[in-house]
Amino acid sequence: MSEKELKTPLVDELEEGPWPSFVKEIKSLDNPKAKDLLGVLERSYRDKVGHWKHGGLVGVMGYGGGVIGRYNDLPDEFPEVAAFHTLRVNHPAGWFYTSDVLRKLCDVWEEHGSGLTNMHGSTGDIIFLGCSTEELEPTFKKLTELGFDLGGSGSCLRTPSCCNGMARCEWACYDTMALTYDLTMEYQDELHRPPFPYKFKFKMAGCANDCVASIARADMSIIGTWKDEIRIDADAVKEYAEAGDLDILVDVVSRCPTKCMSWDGQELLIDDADCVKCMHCINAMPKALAPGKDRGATILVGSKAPIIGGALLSSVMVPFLKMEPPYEDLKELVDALWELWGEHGKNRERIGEFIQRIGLGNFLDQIGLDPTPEMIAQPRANPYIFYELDDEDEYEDDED
Amino acid sequence: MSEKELKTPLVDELEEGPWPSFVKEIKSLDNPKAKDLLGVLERSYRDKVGHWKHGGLVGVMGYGGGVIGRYNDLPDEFPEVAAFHTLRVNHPAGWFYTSDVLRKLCDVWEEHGSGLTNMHGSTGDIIFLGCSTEELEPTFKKLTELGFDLGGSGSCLRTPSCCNGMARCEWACYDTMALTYDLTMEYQDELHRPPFPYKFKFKMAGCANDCVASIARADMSIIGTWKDEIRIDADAVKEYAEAGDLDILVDVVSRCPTKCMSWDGQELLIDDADCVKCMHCINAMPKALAPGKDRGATILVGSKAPIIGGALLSSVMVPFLKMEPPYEDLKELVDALWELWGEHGKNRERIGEFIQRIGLGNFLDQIGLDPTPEMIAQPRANPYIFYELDDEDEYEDDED
Amino acid sequence: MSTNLKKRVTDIGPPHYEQFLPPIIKENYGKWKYHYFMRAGVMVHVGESGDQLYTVRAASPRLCSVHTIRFFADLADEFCDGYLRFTSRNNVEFLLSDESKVEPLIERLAKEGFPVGGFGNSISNPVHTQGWIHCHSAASDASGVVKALMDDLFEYFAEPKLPAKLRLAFACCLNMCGAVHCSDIAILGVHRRIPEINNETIRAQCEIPTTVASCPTGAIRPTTVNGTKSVEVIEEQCMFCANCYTVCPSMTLNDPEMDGLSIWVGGKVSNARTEPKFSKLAIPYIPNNPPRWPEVVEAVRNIVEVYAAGAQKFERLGEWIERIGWPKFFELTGIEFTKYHIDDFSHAGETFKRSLHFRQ
Amino acid sequence: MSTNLKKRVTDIGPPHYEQFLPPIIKENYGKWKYHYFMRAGVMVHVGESGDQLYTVRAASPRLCSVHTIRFFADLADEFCDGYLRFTSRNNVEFLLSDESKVEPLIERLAKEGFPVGGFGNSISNPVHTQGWIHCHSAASDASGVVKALMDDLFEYFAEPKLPAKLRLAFACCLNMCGAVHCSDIAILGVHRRIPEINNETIRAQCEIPTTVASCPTGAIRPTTVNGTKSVEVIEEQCMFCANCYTVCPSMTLNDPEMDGLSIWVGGKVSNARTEPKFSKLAIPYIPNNPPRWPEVVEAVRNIVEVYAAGAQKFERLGEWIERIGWPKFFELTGIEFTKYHIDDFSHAGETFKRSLHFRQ
Ligand code: SRM
Ligand code: SRM
Ligand code: SRM
Ligand code: SRM
Ligand code: SF4
Ligand code: SF4
Ligand code: SF4
Ligand code: SF4
Ligand code: SF4
Ligand code: SF4
Ligand code: SF4
Ligand code: SF4
Repeated sequence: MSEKELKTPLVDELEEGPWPSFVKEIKSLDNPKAKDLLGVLERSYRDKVGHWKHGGLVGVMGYGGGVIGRYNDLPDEFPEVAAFHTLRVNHPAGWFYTSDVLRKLCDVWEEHGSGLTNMHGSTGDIIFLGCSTEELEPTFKKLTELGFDLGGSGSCLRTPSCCNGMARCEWACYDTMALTYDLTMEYQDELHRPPFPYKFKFKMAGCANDCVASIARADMSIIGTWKDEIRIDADAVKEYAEAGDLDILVDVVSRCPTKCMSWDGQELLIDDADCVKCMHCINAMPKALAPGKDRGATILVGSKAPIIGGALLSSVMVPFLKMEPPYEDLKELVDALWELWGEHGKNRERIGEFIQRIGLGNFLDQIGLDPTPEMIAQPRANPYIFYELDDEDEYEDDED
Repeated sequence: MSEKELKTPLVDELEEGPWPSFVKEIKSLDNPKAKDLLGVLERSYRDKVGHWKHGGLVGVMGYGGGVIGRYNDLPDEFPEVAAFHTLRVNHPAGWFYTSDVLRKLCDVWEEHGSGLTNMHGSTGDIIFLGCSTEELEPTFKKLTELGFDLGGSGSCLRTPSCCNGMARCEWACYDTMALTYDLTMEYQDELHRPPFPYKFKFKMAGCANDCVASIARADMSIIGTWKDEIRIDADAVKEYAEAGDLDILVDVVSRCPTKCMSWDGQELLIDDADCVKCMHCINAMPKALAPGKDRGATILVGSKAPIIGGALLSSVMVPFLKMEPPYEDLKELVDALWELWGEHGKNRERIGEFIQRIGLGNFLDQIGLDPTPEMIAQPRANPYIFYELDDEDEYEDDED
Repeated sequence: MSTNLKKRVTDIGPPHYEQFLPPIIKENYGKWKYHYFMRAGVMVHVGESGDQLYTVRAASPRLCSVHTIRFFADLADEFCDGYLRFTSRNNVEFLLSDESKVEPLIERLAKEGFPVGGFGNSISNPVHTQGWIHCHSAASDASGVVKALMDDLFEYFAEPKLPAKLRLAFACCLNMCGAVHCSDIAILGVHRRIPEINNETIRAQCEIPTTVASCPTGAIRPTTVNGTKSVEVIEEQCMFCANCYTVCPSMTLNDPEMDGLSIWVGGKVSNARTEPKFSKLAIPYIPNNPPRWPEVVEAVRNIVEVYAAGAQKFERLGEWIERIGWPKFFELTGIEFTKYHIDDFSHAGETFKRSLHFRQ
Repeated sequence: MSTNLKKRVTDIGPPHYEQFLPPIIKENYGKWKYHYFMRAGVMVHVGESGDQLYTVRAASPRLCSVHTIRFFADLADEFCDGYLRFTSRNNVEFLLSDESKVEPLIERLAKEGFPVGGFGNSISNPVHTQGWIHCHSAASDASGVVKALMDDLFEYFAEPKLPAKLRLAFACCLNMCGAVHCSDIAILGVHRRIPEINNETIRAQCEIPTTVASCPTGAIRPTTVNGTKSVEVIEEQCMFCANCYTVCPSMTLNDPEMDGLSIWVGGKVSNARTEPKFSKLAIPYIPNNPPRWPEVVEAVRNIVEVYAAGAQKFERLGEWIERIGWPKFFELTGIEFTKYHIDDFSHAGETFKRSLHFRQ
């Protein structure tokens, strides 16, 4: 690529402005890969079209996931990015690092790849952006030496991720980071070698605020909650009332979804039997209110992006489960789900779609869970009931 | 039928009790048809199964609707009800009668049929229950002499019906009975001779209380509403407050769906721009509040029972329309709907299902209505948009 | 067309309603001001003119003989110049201008077994259908169940003592004639075994392609039996809707042991406060037990009583349930929650709980 | 497997997080008591022990070079014993025990172009995807649009001055990597013409049956072109989802003129107050206009400003719209309502307005 051709007037405009510039990031790397990447991007800005082709089957030996193959459609012009794969590196739970380990990761990636990363990808991985096919294996080797491994891609378990939970949040109803680490280690094989009809994601959030958006984008969403009373520090309530930033009646009590709170200007009362643990009042007065002490998590299943049948949010599968190592109940559930879906799920059918297809009732039957009204927003309105009259009759799903 | 066989011990138990007894009604008729009907019913109570067969094509000459054919499956035992059809007689709008006309109807029916009726059927007709095939035509003749005609059945327009509206209700935002009569007369042909892919029902309610359940069971629901301010009689408000039966804050203000009311113990204020005309506050304080003066109706389309694709409620097609004779805008809309559905609707596809199949947006295009946000609860959440790029491109529905 | 037909009078439509309106209604038409309830079963509409119209509402069995209609006509003559009407829920209403005649009319009605009530926060006359009296499709009797129910729930018709109106409806099959699908409590007849196919009659009575197409779940397949074209039903795909039977008489679902009733709750039609809603499944199946269906009566009474005890003023049954949550509804009524309560038809996924908003 | 492979270290998983936690976190793990915001970009967690942890949050471009990561590492060494983390929205957070170091750290960050902010009722770092930087499926660039947007909306990152949190997200195609479908404002890349089929390569690259099956609307039919097996797309049935392209590289949708962006509003993920919700369509299409996509920026700013002016404290964008109603949203923002806003996919009917509850 000649100096002349490397002019990138369109892309350069994005160096300006108060928000950190990804263009500056690319330019800061004085290497041929980064230069060609910029060139390709400029072309895209000019052509209004991407210049990447479908990835092929590239990866590291023995793994079926962790690498996204990517080739450019202008390889003659931009040979350095002709093959420009990404490595998905499994991040440490909670995205905590020391300066030391970060520097070592940088060294590996500067040596073997473009030096560009995403901190982080949307699933949570450290993304090493731009690796040639030959460098995949050496990079992987260096990573494992450093104690890192690849994350998931394809029809694998994907890299589990979580909010920082107990590490830095007073509301975590269970130890999200511990569970994330535990599950990641337990299911290494599923993470690296595609065993499923389609991808499967775990996301753990310590409370219903769901700071990791688990209810929207995890095949299994594990969200902290509690059963007993919200703890109220009456003095701190008064402090809030006196400080005056908050109108307790308007901003807190009247926004409670079940209207189970009352405030007479002196005392804040909560009818906990009627509280749906939405977190709002606690969010509004963190110093005065706190989740109860009988804590655990709700297990929800099935969220995903629109492809193919439309987007889904996860739905309740287990209303409340204690979350303590070794998490046996949870793992039993996971195994049961995977077994059923693994056997009967269609190719590219996420578990949420699978459940809708075979019916949640049948699904519960199969995995041996009792139906409870917490699993539904409302009972059926249509009268099209598949009555089963013979107890001997086994449910049979259609396997087309 | 011998006296012995006519014992009906099971059915007889339903003569007792405070609620009026339909068994007494049947017994009160000392005619053979009524006796055999009771016999059949006793058999059903014993057998736990009905004894009626599918109706055949019976009717009066020149009409394709108005009669439901019905045959018994025990004709040897109960010959009097071997053929036991019903006539659907179009009721006068609002179900008002004089004693005189009722007696004349009774005379006709006593002479030609079983003497049993439903006052009324669920669609609104006077149901003459139990007519032999031969008596259909003579009964019809007598009815027309009396000024009555048959109602609808089959793939016809069905008998339109309405709440009593302005006749006896202070809330009617348009004259439901006048419109019902007008449409019934305008569309006599559609009522008597099946022109559609399936049935079509009109129901008119004078306000959002919908005392004729039109939003749940009419292909076109015409429901009264208003645009301007709720009229408040401040003195009457005070009366309610003082009477003490009603806690204005708890029972009225806090139940307003948009929270657009306020009450300080003295003055009731309504932010009418935010009122959704739900009727609750007016219902609660009929002497103090009344609908505004700029009145008309919302036109909704498509409700129906579950067969085939599931039950539907009607959905908004025209948010507001003045309702004045000769109702030209309304009839233009009706004609447009019928034309499109008539041409492209599948056999046994109600208009509500048809609209869902071809898409409400396309439907509006075809009938020449502009889409407005009042027609939807919320915009689409899925990104599967059928962008139309060429304005010349005509929409084409699939006509399988 | 025969010449005979030409002479026939057709397409005259119904008589114009105006001729049936009492003078007080003609004069105050569109000019009523407000109403109040005078006593159970009697409401008064006050016109802008100051006129007062007394409406006395009496229960009717809906299935009326000509004798009863004549009896109503006689009462109308005696008490209100011959004017009366029926309501959208099959009650009969007498329209009086003279307050002094109200009580005597009520007495006469009571004497003949037609109690007054149904106004305000009461259980009014249940909407219902034909049942074993007339319909080929019925999985149960309509009039019988309704009679048994209302004998038991009579107090709630006679006195408006509920938190809000409670609308009962009955339909004898999934066609749901009436507005059963949006009732506070709906009782619905259900079949529970797959259609029995009469291979003898099917060729004559049914169009095979129409029959195959009629099935919402695609459970019907064309087949050949003993050389005759017929259909077969894939058992696992059938949910007993009887839609095939509607288009093909040779596919019957009626069955003495399998048919029965289901109970649905929390629907409404009015827009008052909350939007109209469908009724949702409460009890999937209760066997037919004529003549008084005691299990059905008990189940409905239980729901009514739990509702009456728990709901706030103006709260319809469905509004109460939405406030307390469905889990609490099942807990308070003691109704068992089963897999049948979980929707599995086309929009099933929309009914799953997709949030943490439930009571722990 | 080669013997070589046996020596390789695999399946070790990620390093245990504990080794990366600063001492103050280890000591207060699970024992934090409450938090408060010290100033824009700085929050303080107070432990039951009384310990105070100062978190300084700075914007990151997500696409980071090793130089920037090393810069962050240097700052961590200098100000907080080498400890730092990233957030679920790609911000970088420095974890300080020493309050006096907060302001100096902020200054250093600012000097290098990494502003602090994003806490509380602000617009935090948008979740986004690869775009023209890396993905074959992209209908637009991700990083570029986000950079342009955040330059413009910067004030809302720097100061928590909105009624509630406002979550922006960007995805470059309908696969919607990220949680775009539940964002306060989502920008979504869209294709708008049917796949172009490369009949030369399709036999080699694609499985025809899989390709046909991939289409959610059944728009793909097998066909034969010049004697080769290929597929064809029924134009009227295609809604440009690119699902076919995912399984078959020979069906490309990218198009310079037709591709562009759509805007979706009112989604949320948290359960706070109201249940999680999907984002709904606001603007069906805006053409690609790199490098700064001014029409997109303007459209988003308009929505943010109308929201900021109208919403009550704690009201997320979607909660505000539900309070005022969708018709009002379109009126206030001046966004045109079109037939595209009306759902016509599988559950479309569920989105129709089936009540009288709207403002006249
Ligand atoms: C890298 C990443 C975007 C990013 O810039 O952050 C990404 C990139 C791709 N995603 Fe994704 N997805 C990424 C997170 C997501 C998420 C978010 C999440 O995991 O929390 C989602 C939504 C949640 C979900 O799983 O539904 C997501 C939903 C999809 C889908 C739609 C799946 C569906 O069921 O609807 C596809 C299409 C597919 O699977 O065929 C897809 C497919 C892809 C592919 C592999 C493209 C393809 O069609 O083969 C993209 C490769 C891009 C590239 O060139 O690198 N990606 N993808 C994210 C992974 C980084 C990481 O490992 O940390
Ligand atoms: C650091 C982070 C978790 C992590 O492990 O990385 C985090 C941290 C906190 N979140 Fe969060 N949230 C984080 C992503 C999220 C997400 C996920 C997302 O945006 O994709 C959500 C769901 C958003 C949604 O609903 O669409 C989220 C919804 C909340 C809420 C609920 C807000 C609401 O009213 O709906 C709260 C409560 C609050 O703000 O009062 C909250 C509160 C908090 C608190 C106050 C919790 C605490 O006591 O430490 C933390 C600081 C909040 C702040 O930024 O103002 N956090 N928080 C994430 C920071 C992302 C960022 O860089 O901006
Ligand atoms: C007589 C009546 C019930 C009653 O006892 O009141 C009735 C009786 C029948 N209805 Fe109905 N329907 C009656 C009002 C209704 C209503 C209520 C309404 O009109 O307000 C509905 C629900 C609203 C609707 O239209 O969806 C209704 C929804 C049905 C359906 C389901 C239609 C659907 O689209 O889901 C069917 C099945 C069909 O059309 O094939 C049906 C079919 C039938 C048939 C004709 C049976 C059949 O499958 O052919 C019944 C004849 C019974 C008989 O032996 O007399 N009937 N039917 C009602 C008509 C009386 C009248 O004219 O006043
Ligand atoms: C007579 C009748 C209309 C007719 O033309 O026949 C009628 C008449 C009145 N209705 Fe109604 N409604 C009548 C059927 C209905 C129906 C339809 C139905 O039940 O199938 C509904 C919808 C029910 C539903 O939502 O499921 C209905 C929902 C209302 C409401 C709203 C109640 C609510 O809070 O949801 C009101 C307002 C109220 O009660 O305060 C109302 C109010 C009234 C008023 C007070 C109107 C007035 O000022 O005259 C009348 C006396 C009400 C009463 O019975 O307490 N009417 N009313 C119908 C009597 C049926 C019966 O015999 O019981
Ligand atoms: S999800 Fe809950 S526990 Fe986790 S960081 Fe957010 S607020 Fe804290
Ligand atoms: S957590 Fe939510 S539901 Fe519970 S009391 Fe607080 S605001 Fe109400
Ligand atoms: S629908 Fe409205 S106008 Fe008609 S009777 Fe009922 S309350 Fe009166
Ligand atoms: S009619 Fe309904 S929305 Fe309007 S003010 Fe009254 S209660 Fe509120
Ligand atoms: S509900 Fe069914 S059984 Fe009853 S009358 Fe209607 S069609 Fe007949
Ligand atoms: S009863 Fe319904 S589901 Fe069963 S075969 Fe007939 S149409 Fe199909
Ligand atoms: S959203 Fe689409 S284009 Fe963007 S990274 Fe994901 S798959 Fe690629
Ligand atoms: S883009 Fe989507 S809708 Fe169009 S043909 Fe491909 S898969 Fe089908």
